[in-house]
Amino acid sequence: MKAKVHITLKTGVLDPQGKAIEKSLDHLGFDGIGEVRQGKVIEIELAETDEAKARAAVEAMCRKLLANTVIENYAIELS
Amino acid sequence: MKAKVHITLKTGVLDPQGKAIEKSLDHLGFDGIGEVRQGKVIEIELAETDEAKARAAVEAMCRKLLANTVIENYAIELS
Amino acid sequence: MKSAIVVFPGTNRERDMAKALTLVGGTAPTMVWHGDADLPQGLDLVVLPGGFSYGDYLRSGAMGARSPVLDAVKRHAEAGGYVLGVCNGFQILAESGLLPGALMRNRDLRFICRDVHLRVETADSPFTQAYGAGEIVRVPVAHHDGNFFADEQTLMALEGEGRVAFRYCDERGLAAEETNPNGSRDNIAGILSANRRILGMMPHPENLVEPALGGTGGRPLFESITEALS
Amino acid sequence: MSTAVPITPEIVAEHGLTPDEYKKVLEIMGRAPNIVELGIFSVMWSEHCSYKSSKKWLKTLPTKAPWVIQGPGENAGVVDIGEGLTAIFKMESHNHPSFIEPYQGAATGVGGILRDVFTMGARPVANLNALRFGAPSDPKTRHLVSGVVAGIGGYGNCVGVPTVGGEVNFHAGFNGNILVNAMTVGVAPKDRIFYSAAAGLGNSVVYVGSKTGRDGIHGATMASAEFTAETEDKRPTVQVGDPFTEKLLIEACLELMATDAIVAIQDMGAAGLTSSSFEMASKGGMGVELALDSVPMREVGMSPYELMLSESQERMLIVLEPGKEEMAKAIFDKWELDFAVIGTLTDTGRMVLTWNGAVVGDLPIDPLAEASPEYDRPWEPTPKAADPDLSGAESVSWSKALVQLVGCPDMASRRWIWEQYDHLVMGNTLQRPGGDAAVIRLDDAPGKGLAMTTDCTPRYVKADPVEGGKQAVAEAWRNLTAVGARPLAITDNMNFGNPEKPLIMGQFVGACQGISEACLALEFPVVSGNVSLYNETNGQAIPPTPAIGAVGVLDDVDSSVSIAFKGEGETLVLLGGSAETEGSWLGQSLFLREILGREEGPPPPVDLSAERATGDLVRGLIGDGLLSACHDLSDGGLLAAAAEMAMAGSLGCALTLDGTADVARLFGEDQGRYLVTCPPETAEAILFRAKAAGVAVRTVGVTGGTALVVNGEAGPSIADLTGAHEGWLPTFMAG
Ligand SMILES: Nc1ncnc2c1ncn2[C@@H]1O[C@H](COP(=O)(O)OP(=O)(O)O)[C@@H](O)[C@H]1O
Ligand SMILES: [Mg+2]
Repeated sequence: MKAKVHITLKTGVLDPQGKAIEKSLDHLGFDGIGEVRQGKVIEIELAETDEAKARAAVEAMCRKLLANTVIENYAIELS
Repeated sequence: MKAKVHITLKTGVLDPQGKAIEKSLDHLGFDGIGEVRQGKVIEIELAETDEAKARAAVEAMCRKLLANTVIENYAIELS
Repeated sequence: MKSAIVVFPGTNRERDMAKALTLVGGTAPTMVWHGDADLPQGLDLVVLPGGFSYGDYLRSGAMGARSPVLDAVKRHAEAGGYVLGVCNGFQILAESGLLPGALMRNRDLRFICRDVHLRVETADSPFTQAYGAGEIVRVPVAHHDGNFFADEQTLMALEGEGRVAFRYCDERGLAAEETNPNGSRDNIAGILSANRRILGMMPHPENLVEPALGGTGGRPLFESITEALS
Repeated sequence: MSTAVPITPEIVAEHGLTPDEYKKVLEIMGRAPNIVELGIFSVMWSEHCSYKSSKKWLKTLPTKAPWVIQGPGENAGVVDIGEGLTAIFKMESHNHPSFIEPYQGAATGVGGILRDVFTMGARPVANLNALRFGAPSDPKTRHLVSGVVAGIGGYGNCVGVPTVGGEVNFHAGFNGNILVNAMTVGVAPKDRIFYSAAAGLGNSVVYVGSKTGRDGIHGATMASAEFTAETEDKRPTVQVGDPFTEKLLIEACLELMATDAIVAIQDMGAAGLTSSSFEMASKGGMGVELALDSVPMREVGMSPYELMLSESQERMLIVLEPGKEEMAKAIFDKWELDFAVIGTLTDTGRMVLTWNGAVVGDLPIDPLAEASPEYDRPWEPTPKAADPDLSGAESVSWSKALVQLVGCPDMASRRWIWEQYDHLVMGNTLQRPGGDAAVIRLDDAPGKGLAMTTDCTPRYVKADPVEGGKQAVAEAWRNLTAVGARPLAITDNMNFGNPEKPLIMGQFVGACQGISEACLALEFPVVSGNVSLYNETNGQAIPPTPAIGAVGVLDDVDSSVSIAFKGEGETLVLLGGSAETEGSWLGQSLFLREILGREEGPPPPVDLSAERATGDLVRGLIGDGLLSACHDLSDGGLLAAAAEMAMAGSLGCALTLDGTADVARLFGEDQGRYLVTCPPETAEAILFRAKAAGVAVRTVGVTGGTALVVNGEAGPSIADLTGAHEGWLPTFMAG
């Protein structure tokens, strides 16, 4: 299977990258731009074929390594 | 509207971060891990309400700033 | 004082740290490899030095915080041992939960290497006792991810318990937005654990301990630990 | 499979081989080559690997001195710095890749030059970078500066080597073709230097580092040779640097080098496995057999052609002593790097490539190397420039001109750049960026230091390649001298346009001549270098830029001085130049360009014997502790130098010049001069020693106050100067 882990900053955590992109888009003359936030996607190829088991494994990966839950949320998508 | 821009490295382009994550998951005892690749998601709030116009604007943002098309691909999702 | 420096793949300021510890403290630290499950016996101080453990990939300090040696560092800390984390070491301490908060990308997104001024916020710690409280010192920073974040509650606890060790300021001691090099909340440059035996800080005291290098602002930190642990 | 690709004239042409060159290929092979073999000829005979246009002239450069241990021809040059230590260094260009993808192009440039240095057994101790960008007004410039600087920092900071110096120019002549030249300096024990010549019949050839991917394989070639439906997927890709792996590779290689396992070692740079294996075998007079299927691969379905031509980064090739494979593998395992025995040395004099047991390439090594083309391209000298039009100079206010100059793109502070570089890691940086040369101390030799700098003034070289070539070397020598170092040797990075044009070739020839003259006169040989030709866009060549990287040694590092004024009431002394022509040279000066808007005239000539006498005197004065600050005069002349010293020390000065202080005397760029300070009571001794050495000398003022004053006329305050100087680059980059 393939897992896609979406990692986003929690609301309330200032996102320097997003802010910088916002400013740059503004400089470039794009208007009507509201908030910009930047997140990560980590794609993982898995040997596991059982969806429930795969999800549990990826959950564990997120908690142990992929996301820093002090500042980040994560969402898992399997295919 | 809200745009989500998914930015991924082109196939064949080395992804040192992905490689390192792969190794680290391995060390943590996760097995059956194949290739890991890391990408970005940029979420942009847009004042534009017309979907076609919004898409065209975000396309332009991707080409001008958000993606480095020498090494990255991008995909736009609107909602 | 018996000290050890943990070396991760990608660590690059371990020699700087060893030089400073040896120069000021008089004894050379032991180098411990990240894969080791145990720390040397009878250790007083563990140092997590600066650098780019695991290339700073994924998040700075993320992979270092999950390496086997960190379990030993945690045991050392739980037993009341002293831990110093500088720059990448601070990032690892935050990632491992030994210190609260997180270190995010610098506000201006650029790596910054330059001297900054710090206000010593508390002299009540084994790491800062040789400074005067409120003293202003000059030391360098060299980081890309030094933007300290913590939620309101954590910040209140840190402030309330006097656990903010250093704050970025100007040469007169003014801590303001203009004197904040990286966007850290409340200009925080370094914090202590609840038992005050763990210090994490972004600046590099080890790089300014001799007049030949341009200053000695980092020296009292090493004098403090040496005295506390002798 | 790739070997089945038919070799048509089009494919030959796409591999960059002329019909004549292909005829030679047929002669050497005695048959038509297959695609793998053709690829190998193509890269080995490329300008980059064969130096076919430049070889003839590079051979004329002086390369010897008693302290030179290894001159050009190895991965990097090696000089003796005493106490059993050597300095190993080289500079290399990554111009084109940096224009295409500034971050990765510059980053991999740093990675490549680091490997050239640690491959010889040195621990890298400092990086420098010489950068040339287009005009600030060019829409691409900001993006390129931002990406290149971030890339250099991103790589160097991560590997933990301080980036301590460099230079930056902005000129419209670089609009479509920026220059990114990176330099690394390393230190190794004299008795543990590693070379690349393979030896020992039957010895293992070992591959270490990262896996091989399809990075940087020549685009056009690949497109027609191999691509069908999956073109998009197999498209050659930009090289991406992995500084983390490089850091591990440095540590692993140095660990292996501390044992006695290595016979020869070579990094895989441009043309990857092909040039590294070929050069190692060729230098050692050996044959080599490589089993390409054992090369660690990053992607599935890679062909022998791709494996031989890939430019994946962070890889090395090693010939091991017999029986050392296990021990070596354990080291690379510890650092979690790939390690594979991929071949053996033979005595056949041939390179034989196999793929799952079948031979896919078989070439003779010596004939291929010996027949590598060498051209004596026609060249024309650059016509001498007419004297510049100086009209308007009389009415210029020196005070305003000075503020404008210190804040112009070519003179403004580069702080915005060097603050993105970790210039302090390793804890040995004694003189940080911002002075004439960076100074670091050495862990293995307390009290000793190394000084380093990069220099070149393209506008001088363009106006007169010979004088400009001389000037680049002389300025590097002067910058080392100004911090008290004994200059040892240089590395040169020759960036020019298309050598097939006689005027461009003439620039190259002229620069070589000027460099040679200066090297001989200053006993400052060339020990390594790099040539980058065809730097053109739309037929417009870049300004010729022979960037010089230089290294000097300080036996007593505590004696070094910086450019900053140290205290009030010190005497300013000007040393060098000649009393008659002092300060009159405005041809090609920054003043002429920035204030009068003209790029004209011949550049200032360099009097090499006066240069030598003045520099030797200055170094002696510094060594004897007589000077408190020292700065050589370059862009912007006397007044600019005084302003830089004043800004560095946050202290003003009053200059008193005999006669009238016209702009030519204030801003002229006459060569071979230093502005120094000393306590007033020491001035007499300096004047005496200068006269004894036959060096022009005059006291020109005194430090103090908060402004720059000339002959009693108050000029700008130090605060205003600093505002202009520090303001330009950050403001420009904030766009
Ligand atoms: N790209 C760069 N990286 C690091 N330092 C730089 C760079 N460009 C310039 N510098 C530093 O800025 C200072 C001024 O440079 P430059 O004007 O070229 O000096 P000089 O005229 O003495 O050759 C030097 O200390 C130099 O090392
Ligand atoms: Mg200079």
